[in-house]
Amino acid sequence: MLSPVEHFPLLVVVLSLFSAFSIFLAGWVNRRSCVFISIGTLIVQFSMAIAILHRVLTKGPIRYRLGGWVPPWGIEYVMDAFNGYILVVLLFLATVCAIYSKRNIEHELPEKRASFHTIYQLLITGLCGITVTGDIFNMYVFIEITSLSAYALIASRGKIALKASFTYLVLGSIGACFFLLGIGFLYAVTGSLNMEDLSLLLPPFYGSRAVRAALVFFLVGLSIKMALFPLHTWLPDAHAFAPSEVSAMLSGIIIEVSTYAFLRVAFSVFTVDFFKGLPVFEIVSWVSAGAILFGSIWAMAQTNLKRMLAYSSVANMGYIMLAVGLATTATRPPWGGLTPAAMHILNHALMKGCLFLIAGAYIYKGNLWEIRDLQGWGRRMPYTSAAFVIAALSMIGVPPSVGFVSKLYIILASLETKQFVFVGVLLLSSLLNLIYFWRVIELLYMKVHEGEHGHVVAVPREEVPWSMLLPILILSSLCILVGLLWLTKIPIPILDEVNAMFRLTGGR
Amino acid sequence: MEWFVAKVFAKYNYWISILIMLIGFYAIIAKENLIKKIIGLNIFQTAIFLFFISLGAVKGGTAPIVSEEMVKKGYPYVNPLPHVLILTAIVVSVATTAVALSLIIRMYRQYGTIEEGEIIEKLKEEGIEVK
Amino acid sequence: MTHPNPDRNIIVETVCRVMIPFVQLFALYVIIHGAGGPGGGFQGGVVLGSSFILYIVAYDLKGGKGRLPESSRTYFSALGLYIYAGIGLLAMIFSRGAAQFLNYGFIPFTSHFTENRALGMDFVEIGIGITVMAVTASIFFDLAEKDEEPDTDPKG
Amino acid sequence: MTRLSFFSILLTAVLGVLFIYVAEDIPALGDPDSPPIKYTFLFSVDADGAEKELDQGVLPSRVRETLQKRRFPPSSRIERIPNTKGEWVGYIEKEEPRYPKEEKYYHLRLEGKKLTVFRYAFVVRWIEKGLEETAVPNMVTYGLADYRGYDTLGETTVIFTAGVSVILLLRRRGRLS
Repeated sequence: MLSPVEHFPLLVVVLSLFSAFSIFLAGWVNRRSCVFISIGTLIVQFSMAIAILHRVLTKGPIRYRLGGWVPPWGIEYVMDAFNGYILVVLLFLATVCAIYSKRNIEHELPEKRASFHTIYQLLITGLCGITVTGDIFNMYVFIEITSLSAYALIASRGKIALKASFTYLVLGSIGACFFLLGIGFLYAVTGSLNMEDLSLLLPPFYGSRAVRAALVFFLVGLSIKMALFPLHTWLPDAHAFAPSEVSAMLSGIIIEVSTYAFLRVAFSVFTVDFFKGLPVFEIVSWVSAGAILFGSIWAMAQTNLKRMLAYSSVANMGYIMLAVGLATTATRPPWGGLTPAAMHILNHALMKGCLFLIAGAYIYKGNLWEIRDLQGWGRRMPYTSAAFVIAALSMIGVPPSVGFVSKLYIILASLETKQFVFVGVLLLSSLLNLIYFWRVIELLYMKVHEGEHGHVVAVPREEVPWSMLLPILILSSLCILVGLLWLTKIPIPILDEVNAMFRLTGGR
Repeated sequence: MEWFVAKVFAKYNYWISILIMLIGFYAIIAKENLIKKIIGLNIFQTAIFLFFISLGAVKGGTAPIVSEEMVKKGYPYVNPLPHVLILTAIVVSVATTAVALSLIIRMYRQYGTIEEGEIIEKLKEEGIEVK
Repeated sequence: MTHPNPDRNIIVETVCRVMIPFVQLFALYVIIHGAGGPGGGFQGGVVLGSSFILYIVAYDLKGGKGRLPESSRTYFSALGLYIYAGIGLLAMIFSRGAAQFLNYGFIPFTSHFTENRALGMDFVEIGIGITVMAVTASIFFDLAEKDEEPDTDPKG
Repeated sequence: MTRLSFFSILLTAVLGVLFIYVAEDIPALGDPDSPPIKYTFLFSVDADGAEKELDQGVLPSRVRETLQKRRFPPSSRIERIPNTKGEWVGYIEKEEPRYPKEEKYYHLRLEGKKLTVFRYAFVVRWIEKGLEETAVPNMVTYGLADYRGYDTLGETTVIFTAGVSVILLLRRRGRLS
């Protein structure tokens, strides 16, 4: 007999699937109901995710055998601390973006609400599926659901977004094909598809060329999906010209879930023992250091606010992957192992989600795409702009904020491994962050002068509707609160459990 | 010669599929025409499917449908798992192609061309820099 | 018989008129016989969808849309998935949470556990067939539609 | 244009070299004993006296310890395959309602002075027991809709996603656009 919580990992996925078809049909009858179904489902899913995380932390992992078949003969869902954590982050940001999308989509795509919300739910289905699954081919299928819905959502605004989405489609399909090839090589060598089973069967084949090539294909394929530096070319346009809640989801969750997929494959299938003597993680960390500098410098050169944020996402993927690259060598708690990487996944979701939603708010109110257009809007939209300041300071890394905590942990990890170059890179990137965010903040609060005599114009206050303001305020306040929470080290045990599971700290 | 038979000829399925794969991969990167890019993508995916399917082949194998007759004659079944996986992957590839084609149609309506370079030039005229 | 549209060809139309019912019959055969022989929901669904495409090729888009209007495409594409996921959930409901999703054996179609599995699979194949049919037809209809007016979306 | 073709030839060549590098480990076409269709190599140990123990249905302690160390499930029963020179099947216990509690899992084989342990590919069960477990004769169908039924749900979702995406991108008229 399974307890109800044990069904939750499945229900999280299937519920949003049902919700997707229901929205599709509801859109046929009444367009207005779509967004409410979507938000309702997401809230239920979010509470389920919290229940799952609680259960996983108290009683150990959940294994759910689909169709009743014991793995390796059937497909299995495995929920452990890492999954549970990612699932909570993902559903939280998805809920917030869904609330935001109510008014924004009415404004931007009034005709296409039903299909937009259907695909949004399908996107959530795919993301949850990637997160909970314990079978590598199942992961491929869900990666494809996620990517297809992301292509459509990016292109939904038309015009230049079409080109951006097409580039993403071509690169993303190559990435998915590489993933499939990796699965093919592993299957040719071991004859299995279940992740845990693969990790048991692989040790005799660690020296095998096919297995090493499979790792290369997984790494390259997922690097395209997560926009790691030399393969990031699809990202800036796609993030800049998508509807804002989709940009927030893309930047805050979709590329992070690809990172999760890579971590899952690397540590659950190949395991730490495989990487002994292979310079994979050194290469990853040096490439990521390049990504941080490249992303920060290009962000400075941008005139379009959302493009600037997009390049900043490239830099932030660099932070996450740098932390991943240090994960096998830095082993001392509390910063050892995957802790900084997992931490920055949440932190980046909060900060970048907030910033993209704010950029969307400016576009909603005044069609302001360029940074120079923002002059003086700080007084017109006081709450939104205050939230922007908080999130930007957090990106720069001002003490109690989330950005500070993750930078601190990554620096501590690189100090432990004696990689002082990375410390320099992180500090330099903070400086660059300061430059390009300060430019925007300065313009926002600059007084608007008009005419020859330079009269200061009194500006009327025009805020965005509350259903858009609320998500922005929630995210920006969480930027501080979660930072304080990290500093108290209360949530660190979750990540310690992740490290213990992957045998990254202690026990070695 | 024996080396050739054991290492190369015994795996001719693999060599053929990687040859097709490389043709597709080249087409995806080198072609300017968007439709040709998608055709290249399809060739690439199909080559991967071939690779998978040929993994499941068994010498003298018969179709994976249980039948007493074939078992009595001593024919083994071919591996049904690659078939299962590739049915899924084919559907994924069809879906990707459908979305890509609809994007191309929208772009054609917008810019009147499906050459990548011309689209980028038109965007530059509008003052938008695209990679 | 004269046609209002000079592009239409009487030979093609007549051949298709004869062929389409057989194509559809064959598609249904492929869906239903997925369990016993080569075939299944996808293959049958695609053949069924292609019969509508054949109709459009022979006649015109408008006529094809008359045969499979937007409303039925919408309902069918969601219906197939409802059947599939619903069968999966039924297994959980009938066993009061003891069985997992898609564990068809626990759905009491008959008293035999393995027979239930086979029947569950048949229903699932039918569900797949319906969705694939509706979606292939829908994709083709949308791609084939001619639209001359340029996009009028907002800046970006 | 020339720069682009040079770049693409370079990338294609890199990919090609990677494939040639891998070729050695790919099983030959139609090999009936290859890992995907038959079994995967796990490890091999010294065989002195193992044959007797195995014939009595007891797993030699060296094998048992190695299995435990590599976190494989313990074998519940050993059975000699008739008409062979020293090949055994190891069964493990599993929990599946209404199905036999035992399943074929390990293959042990005497090769000279070594005892080699293999793990059966999971397709073996699909091929041998699929008909009695699912009452459907087509292996691809029961693999697709039953053993890996969840992948197929995902696949149907993929095509549904494509349909809705095309509606979102192209449809101008009608109630959903």
